[in-house]
Amino acid sequence: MSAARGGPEGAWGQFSKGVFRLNPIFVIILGLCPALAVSVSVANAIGMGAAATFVLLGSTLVVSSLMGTLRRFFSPPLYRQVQRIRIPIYIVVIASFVTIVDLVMHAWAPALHARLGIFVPLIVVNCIILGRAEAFASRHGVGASLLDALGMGLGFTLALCLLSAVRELLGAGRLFGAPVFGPAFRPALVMTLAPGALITLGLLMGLFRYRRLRRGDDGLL
Amino acid sequence: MDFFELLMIFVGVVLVHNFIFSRFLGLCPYVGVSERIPSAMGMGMAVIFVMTMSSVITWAVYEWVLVPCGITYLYIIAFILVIASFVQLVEMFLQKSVPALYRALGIYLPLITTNCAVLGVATLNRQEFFGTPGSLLKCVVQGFGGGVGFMLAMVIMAGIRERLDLADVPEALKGIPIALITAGLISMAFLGFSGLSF
Amino acid sequence: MNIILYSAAVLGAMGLLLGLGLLLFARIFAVGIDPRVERILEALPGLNCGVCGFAGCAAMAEALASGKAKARQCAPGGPAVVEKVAAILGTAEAAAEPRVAVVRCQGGTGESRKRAVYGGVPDCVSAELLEEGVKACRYGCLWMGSCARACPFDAIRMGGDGLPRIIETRCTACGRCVEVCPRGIITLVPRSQKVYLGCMSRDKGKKVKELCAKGCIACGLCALPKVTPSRKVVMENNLPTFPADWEDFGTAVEKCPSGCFVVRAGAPGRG
Amino acid sequence: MRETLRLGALLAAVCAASGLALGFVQRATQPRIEQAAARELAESLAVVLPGAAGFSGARERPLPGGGSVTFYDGYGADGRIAGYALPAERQGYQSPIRVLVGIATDGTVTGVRVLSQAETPGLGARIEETEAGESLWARIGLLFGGRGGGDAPSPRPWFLEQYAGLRADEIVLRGPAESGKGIHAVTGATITSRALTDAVRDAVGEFMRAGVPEEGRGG
Repeated sequence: MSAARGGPEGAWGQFSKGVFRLNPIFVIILGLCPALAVSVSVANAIGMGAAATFVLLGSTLVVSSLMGTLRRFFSPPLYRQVQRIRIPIYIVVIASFVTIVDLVMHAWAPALHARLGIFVPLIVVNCIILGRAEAFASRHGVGASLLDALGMGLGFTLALCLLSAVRELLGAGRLFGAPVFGPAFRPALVMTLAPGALITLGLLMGLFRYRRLRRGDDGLL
Repeated sequence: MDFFELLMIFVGVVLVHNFIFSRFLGLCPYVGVSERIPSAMGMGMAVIFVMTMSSVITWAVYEWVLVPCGITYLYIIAFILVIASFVQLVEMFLQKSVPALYRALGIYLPLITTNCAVLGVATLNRQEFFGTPGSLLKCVVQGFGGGVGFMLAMVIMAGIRERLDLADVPEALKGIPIALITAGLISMAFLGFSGLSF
Repeated sequence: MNIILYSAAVLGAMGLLLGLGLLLFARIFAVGIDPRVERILEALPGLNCGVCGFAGCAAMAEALASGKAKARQCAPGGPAVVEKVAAILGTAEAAAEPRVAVVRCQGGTGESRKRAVYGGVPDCVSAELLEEGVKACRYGCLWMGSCARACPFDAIRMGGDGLPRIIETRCTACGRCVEVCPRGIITLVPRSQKVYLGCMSRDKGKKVKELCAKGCIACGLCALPKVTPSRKVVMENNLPTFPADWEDFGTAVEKCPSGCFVVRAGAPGRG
Repeated sequence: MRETLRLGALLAAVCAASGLALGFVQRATQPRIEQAAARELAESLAVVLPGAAGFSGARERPLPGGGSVTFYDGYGADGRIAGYALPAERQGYQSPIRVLVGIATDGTVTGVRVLSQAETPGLGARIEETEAGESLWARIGLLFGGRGGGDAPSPRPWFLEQYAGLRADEIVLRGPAESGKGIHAVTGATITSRALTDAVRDAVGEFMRAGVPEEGRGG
């Protein structure tokens, strides 16, 4: 990502950091639960990624504007008092957006809603969203927060797709539900089961860190 | 509500569908805190307590508040609000009145509010048990079993990870990646329980 | 229509009830915590995700304040948190006092009983993994010399009795030997520290007697005020612990039945 | 004390506002959810009772073994009863499997459709699997305007087809390779196959033991 266009703080930097430098799953290592559970097929992964991104965008919009207006209209000591209950407020806002996604998906995409099952409500406790709301949205303007949220959401979805592509190809010999290798291919069923998910994610994470270590950036964790 | 069915639920949730190894719930703290056995035990006990209690509370909120008012679609917000406040109240209470227990167990409580396992078990209870006869007892068993399964996974993992630091793991895989791969192998072993039915 | 009113009413009531409950509880059960920890806690993202290995942000804040953790372990916080925490703690990795490595075990091949004949890979880490190696004592040095091989400055030589010797003039306290030793026997102490304990065994006295002639039998004699008037020695799981600036160690060293205390030859101003 | 009240009020306000917003969202989506459910039901009824033209609303009926069952009447083109459809449910490997079973008046199964299941993809989920369907490359070919290669035969769920034409006592689970009459399990998913088979057999058996329900001329 060339830093020329606006540098890491510029618009492009804000957006692109979510995808590579600070990819939520491979680098910050948050939101593993849905990532492993849903990445059985690329279709599910895109569904979950879209849902999480929508919630991320919605909640960062509300959090950054709410905190922005509170900071402007409340006197500093009052604002510090509000800081004490900032986490419950974020939780309520995020939970509302998750309920909206739950209802909308239930109405317009019942098949996907049935397949994602309990992981739609679990977006609420997905640490990426609460993390970005707390670490970024509450401290920056609406514009920057939305870009950051979009970047993070896209990073999350891409990571999910990468993970689910590997698992669906090896585990069921299919991609988007359509067989790829023809009848002779014997799929490794373990990939669609739990162990496959954990091992694939571990290896992919190792790959990402190997790439970063070779580029001299010290592996964070 | 015969004992046999409860036992089936308990064994099912501890071994066959372990919350970590096959349902992928509660992985964030699992990856972080399972480095040493004492901290894994402490975390495990705290999770058992919170999951059992939150199964009861979420059942109560759902059946006594949401259903009569006909707004069961708000279950996500209601559950997370109730669980978060319950955990915070318990943490404050422990920190003040039972410091010894707080150091052993209480410090893990904040970790549990944002833990997928607790909200996960509440949502699973709602999906599978709410509305059926004797649902409260089933929810409690599922919550307790989930916690026991979580602790079992934590302690096994901590035992292995203590030895893992001594093994020479390739530089890129050190830390969390190797922990995930190890967890994958353990979960393969747990697959052995899937045929378990009596 | 009433679903909307009900939703707003029930959620509003829950918010009020739980909010007030929490805030009142916070007042009743207020527990004073060190202001520095509080400021660090505010700098951390407050996510309680546990990825740093600590049990939530409060535990991480305390660890940071007491220097047991590095800010970069907080992955979600990223560089922003690292700067803020460093600013609060004011530690830009302050140049610590020069240090040196010491071997906290005197159980050589002569003093310590063997438990098995070890024919495996001559390396401490492998020995440790293979049912804790050749030595009966589970805490003592395994004589395989991994530290000597790991030392980039050739400051460690394996002695005839199997124990590593630290050549203090060459030691730069890089910590390689500390990392490689599977039992953490080698540690870095400030060069001004005159004495250190040559034993790591947390076993009870009776068991240590059977295993090693030089082992600490946790008699607690060195901790007695009569022997150490400054009371700087405290017994903790069968081993004496003491700060680096312990001065009145003369009588303790003499009186110790197994002669566990080692007085460093190179320590300046030896008493 | 004032501060506590103020913060409590702020939290309550945020919660009430979100409750209000969600109420409106719920009112907007509720009809669509019911509509989708109704459409799903109608579709399932048509699949399990192919011969029937019209269906009655849900009807309730006590069972000899206790409890009751809701079921639907299926009417032929001539208005006479052509068969019944009844839901059945059984815990599968990792999720409850809900099915709809169509029965002719003489008790033979006319069709089975899975309403919902979340079994392991690639294993348990294959109870709903249709023939392979066209491969990815064929689909990409279609994408870029390739000839459609004739529309592939509408893919049929091979496992569920086995139930058609069997009476309750004939529904017995066989190994995937075993010969003879009965239901051949999906390889590697015996638990799911057995759950489904038991659910269908018990539902049909119990329903038929209660005799043919009296003629209830529904909608």
